[in-house]
Amino acid sequence: MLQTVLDADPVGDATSFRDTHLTAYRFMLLARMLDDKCAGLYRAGKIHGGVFIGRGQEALSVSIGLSLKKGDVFAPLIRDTAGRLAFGEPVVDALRTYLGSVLGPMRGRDGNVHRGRPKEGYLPMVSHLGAMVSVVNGTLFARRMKGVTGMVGATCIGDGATSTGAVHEAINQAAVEKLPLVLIVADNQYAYSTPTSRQFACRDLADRAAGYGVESHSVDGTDLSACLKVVGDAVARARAGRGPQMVVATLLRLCGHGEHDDASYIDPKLKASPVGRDCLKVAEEHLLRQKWADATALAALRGEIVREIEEAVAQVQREPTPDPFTEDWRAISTGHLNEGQEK
Amino acid sequence: MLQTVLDADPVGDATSFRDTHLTAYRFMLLARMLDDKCAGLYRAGKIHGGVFIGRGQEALSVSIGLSLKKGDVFAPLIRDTAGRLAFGEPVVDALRTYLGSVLGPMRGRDGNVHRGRPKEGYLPMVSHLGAMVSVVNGTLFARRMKGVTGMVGATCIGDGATSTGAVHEAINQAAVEKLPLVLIVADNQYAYSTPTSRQFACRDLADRAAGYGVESHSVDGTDLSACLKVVGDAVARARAGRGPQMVVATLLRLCGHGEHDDASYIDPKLKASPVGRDCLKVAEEHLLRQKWADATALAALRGEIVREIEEAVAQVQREPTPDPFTEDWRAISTGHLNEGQEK
Amino acid sequence: MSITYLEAIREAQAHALRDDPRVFIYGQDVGAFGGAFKATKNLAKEFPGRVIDAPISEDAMIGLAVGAAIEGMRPIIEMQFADFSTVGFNQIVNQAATLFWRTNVPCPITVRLPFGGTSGSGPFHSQSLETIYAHYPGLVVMTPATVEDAYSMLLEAVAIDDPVIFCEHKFLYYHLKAEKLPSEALPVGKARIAREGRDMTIVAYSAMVHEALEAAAELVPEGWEIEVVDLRSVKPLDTDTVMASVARTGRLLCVGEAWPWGGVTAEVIARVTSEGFGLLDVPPQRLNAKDTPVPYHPNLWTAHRPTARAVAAAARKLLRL
Amino acid sequence: MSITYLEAIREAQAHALRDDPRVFIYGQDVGAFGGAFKATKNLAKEFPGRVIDAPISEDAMIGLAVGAAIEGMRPIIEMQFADFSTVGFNQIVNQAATLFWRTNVPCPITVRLPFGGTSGSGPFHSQSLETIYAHYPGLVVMTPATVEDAYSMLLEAVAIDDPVIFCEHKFLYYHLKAEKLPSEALPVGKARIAREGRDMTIVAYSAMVHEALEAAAELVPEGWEIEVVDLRSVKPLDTDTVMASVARTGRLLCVGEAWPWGGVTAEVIARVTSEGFGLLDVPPQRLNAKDTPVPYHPNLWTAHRPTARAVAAAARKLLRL
Ligand SMILES: Cc1ncc(C[n+]2csc(CCOP(=O)(O)OP(=O)(O)O)c2C)c(N)n1
Ligand SMILES: Cc1ncc(C[n+]2csc(CCOP(=O)(O)OP(=O)(O)O)c2C)c(N)n1
Ligand SMILES: [Mg+2]
Ligand SMILES: [Mg+2]
Repeated sequence: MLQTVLDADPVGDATSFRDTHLTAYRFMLLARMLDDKCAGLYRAGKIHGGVFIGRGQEALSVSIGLSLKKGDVFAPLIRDTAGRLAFGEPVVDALRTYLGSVLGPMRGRDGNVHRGRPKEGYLPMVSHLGAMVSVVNGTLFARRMKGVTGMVGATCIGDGATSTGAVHEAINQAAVEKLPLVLIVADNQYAYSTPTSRQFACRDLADRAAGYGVESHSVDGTDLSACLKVVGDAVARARAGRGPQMVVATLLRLCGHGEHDDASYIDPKLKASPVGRDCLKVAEEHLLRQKWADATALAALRGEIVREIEEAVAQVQREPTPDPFTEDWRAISTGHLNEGQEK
Repeated sequence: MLQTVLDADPVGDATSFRDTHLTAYRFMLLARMLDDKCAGLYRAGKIHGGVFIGRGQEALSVSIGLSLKKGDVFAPLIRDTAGRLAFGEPVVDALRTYLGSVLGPMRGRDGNVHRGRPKEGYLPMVSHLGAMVSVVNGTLFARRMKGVTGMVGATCIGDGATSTGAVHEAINQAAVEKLPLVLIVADNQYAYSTPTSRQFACRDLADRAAGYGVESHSVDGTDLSACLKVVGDAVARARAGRGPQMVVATLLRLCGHGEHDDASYIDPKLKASPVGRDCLKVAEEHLLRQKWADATALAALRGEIVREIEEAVAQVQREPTPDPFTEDWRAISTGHLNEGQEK
Repeated sequence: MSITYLEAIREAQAHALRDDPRVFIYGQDVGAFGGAFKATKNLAKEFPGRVIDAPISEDAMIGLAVGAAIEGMRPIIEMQFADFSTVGFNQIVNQAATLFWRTNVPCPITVRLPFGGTSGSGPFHSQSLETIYAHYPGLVVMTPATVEDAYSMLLEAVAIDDPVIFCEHKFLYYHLKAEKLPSEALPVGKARIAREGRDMTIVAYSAMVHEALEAAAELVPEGWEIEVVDLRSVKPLDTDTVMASVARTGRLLCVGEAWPWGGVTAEVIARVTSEGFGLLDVPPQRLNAKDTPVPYHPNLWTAHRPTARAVAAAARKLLRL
Repeated sequence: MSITYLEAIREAQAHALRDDPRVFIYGQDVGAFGGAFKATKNLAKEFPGRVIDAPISEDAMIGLAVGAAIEGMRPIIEMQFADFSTVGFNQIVNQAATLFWRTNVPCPITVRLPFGGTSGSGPFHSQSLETIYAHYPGLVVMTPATVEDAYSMLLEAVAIDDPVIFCEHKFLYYHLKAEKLPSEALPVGKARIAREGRDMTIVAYSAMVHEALEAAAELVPEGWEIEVVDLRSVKPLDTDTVMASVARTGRLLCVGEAWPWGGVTAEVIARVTSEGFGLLDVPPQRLNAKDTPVPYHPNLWTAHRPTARAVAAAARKLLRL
């Protein structure tokens, strides 16, 4: 069963510390297994288009989801299954979007990672990299105008997306407006096949922050404890009114760009280095070492998650897919302003 | 008479140091007076559209023009009359473009500051701020491919243009490709009416450089000696293969955004502060103090420039303006691929 | 009292700001300065905190508007010139235009585009971009030709739940005057008969309506009565009104200031001929700008765009068919 | 040997790189990886230093190409998907497209846009953007429908001195095969009669040519001979060939995969009706995608775009008029 969004305080007392880790681990595992399930469905030809998973990025991603509260804004990117779940997205929403169920938030109109529920502060990404950051700014800007305080907006980009003009304009905009934006940069060493050496020439993407006058935080993206702390702190700072926060996490994409990609171009040295650690394994070892869980408990958890996912898949596969004849083919919300070739 | 582009070595021996200053001052004065002439023609209704002048920016701008050699690339912006002249643009080219002479480089098709001669490494700006930087990159990229070495490409942007995505993408691109780009940022405190406080939130625009991994240099844009040295150094470094160089100059726009704008919004405190000094006056005082020139020589120079400009205006005003009936209305260079409503 | 097209735009914004706390304006120099064309003059003072200067970041400006719209606000974005909207293009066509269709959450933003040619403005301050926006699903594209429409359509643009590209013609800003602002208006989506006639229909929009009207007046002494249809919005495009007019006149000339390939004039002719072929007595014709960038020099500019003289010449040719 | 549309594009690039030292390729993942669709597979190895990975900076990618073109190079820019060209839009339409007209210096760049719908690709990986580019002066817009044209037109795109938007249809990448690459080709600007017929003309381009051909085949048993014109390039658009065909058939149906408002189909109809009104026996018709973003789910996608069935249905209706 999914837990609702936590009021996470990763630097609180010991019990809450343990609980946060356990919750985080559960979401990470759920995300990993849900991603794997989608990959399997894709290979079985059940999913059209592509499947994009977050293998290796779960620790970072879950930390965002857990640091946010109801009322915050979250605009995840492609590798944020864990963060989405932790923010409160039900497992079925992912499957419904991948499988095109009309009961899903995108109703078969948009697919895979392009899902969200804007009215719940959960923004569905467009594909154009970098384009979501200023949209998050807009939600924060609007809330401030409406007198809402204490909220934050978080969004994620990859090392590759840092090269887009859109990201630059948006960080600068957030800085000028001193918006409570938390921008998570997942430097996972590659943008599709392109290594960071062909993407930027600065020492570290964190060096960008000073140029905007925003605070920046670096973190080992393979280490759940570190991610919970650093992301949690960044969110807390934004919430406290210290303006935009940038978090740069270092990790390695442990999968292809999408499930069509065998990622054979990834440098084996990186895989063997600390950056190539699997954050899920690291988190698991941490749990075991801290004796917060034992092998039996983890096996039980795994079993529980398998069932949860299988049930969700079975349910969604029975759900209706869109019907072009009953579909409302209108892109404009004001009925009479629609037009088209067919009336 | 205009001098050709100098092989400027501002840190050379004393004579060349003095000569460089004298040459620079002459171009600055010429630019100031040419700008003023255009402003006058505009007010007299002889120039259509707008007039955009570089008052207050001559020291910085001339330093670029003088630091470049034949074979370099220069993409000036709106306030670069001095740099254009120093790079070798004849006075008539400015007037021909403003007055729409068909003998000018833009043949009446484009106007005012949108002029250049691409084949001579002198790129005509489009209006879209930031868009020229990557074009300069492209010229440098191409030359490197062709085996040309030792050249640089310089371009200018304002404080406002630093907020464009285009500039971000282009600096990063230059850094990744390690191109000999010199990007001059003229922080003249305003973008049209918008003060820098609404444009960026970093301490100093020079703080952007580290985020791209490029070298950066700050300079007092009101001080010709400093500009010659700092810009000259930056150009030399780029030429020597140290990759892109950023120069951030601090100054104040001593005019309206265009000649239609009375600039009443400019903070009087800024005008009274050192940043508000007129670089031309500062340079003049320097010449006199150094005894490189005396009042008589300067008056003679002024007279000479008046004559030069008046002659050029008289000449250009007699030149033909475009004739729509003989005009070649084709946007495509391959004749038969043009089409249109009228054949 | 007499009020210009530009003042009407300012008044509409003042009205919207006054009536609806969800409205705000965001754009370069729109605050204390009042905008490059003074379309927001004094509004920042009158509505503190709601008329806000933006950095030179068109992409982020539109993105911010979309985010604010999601939160229920009704932002008005001023582009300094329509030409610069190409830098915010992606956010307009892929973010704003798709939001409702994808999520069922409407996107009530208004993007004001000061557009169209004026003498001496050149290739980058003169463009007519209604076509590239109208081509995309999910956008409403308004092109008011009168002071009254500038006012009432801008109010409606802000009021409706969809993203509106509001094309306000810079040539009309100061030239066009009305006695007073309207209290009633045709709804958006309805074209207007700007002048009645029986011999030919000229379909136009924005500044070209006035060239068409002038051409129609020029043809009166020659015995011709020209009907002029002002489209008002190019998307939706009121085919019915156009066809009803063509049914009366049997002749159709479409005039647009945009480039010739695939614009409003092509769309109008395609609709009329596919849906009302039999109404036409002679081939439909169109008149657009030339297929080059908009030239700087006035000599070239007046030859590049359709003028009343060119419209009258095209009309005469068509009347003789 | 059999060669796909995609391989033809790869071969054309290899050919251009081999023959002309001024050619280089720049785009995301085009280097060692060989591109998202493998259109540049092995080229980086074969042509060291000339097939270069770009950062995710579409604006700067085009800007760089323009600068290189000024210096006499002939860059090919690969957009990963046509949809992402909206982020480089400004540099294409305002920098590349205006250069020659403004300065008399040509701008020989080729921008490859993998475009058009495929099943499951959704609103941001399926767009057909030929219209927004064709609308601007200064660009050539090619839309090859066959393996042979993909090859020869890409060679010509690189060879000509003007900026070319090369729309290569992703749906055709693997589906379409030919026996061998052509050594001769129609010049760009000439349309092709893809199938001869006497009863009706269907004008189409890119993937829609194949839907039209399939529809034509479907109508043979019903006794109809449909002529299919493949436009090949939509700008310039070969009105003469279209009109000659309509002169033979008297009936015109235009089919495009792009959105309905103001695209290729409108332009074709506007031209034929204004220049060849008398050739038409019945009203011209057109068939486009629906006026919404391109849907993700295959059920919706196949209803959104014109298919052979839809084309045949529209044709039947027109034949009955
Ligand atoms: C503007 C734009 N250009 C190109 C693409 C195609 N694209 C999709 S994901 C991707 C790589 C992204 O890399 P990165 O930002 O590092 O994120 P990661 O996949 O590594 O998580 C590219 C090039 C896109 N979506 N948007
Ligand atoms: C993309 C874009 N947006 C808006 C404009 C309109 N515009 C022209 S100049 C200018 C201000 C530029 O300020 P800055 O970059 O500081 O240069 P300065 O005028 O101070 O020299 C603006 C907003 C433009 N030319 N391009
Ligand atoms: Mg990455
Ligand atoms: Mg400035």
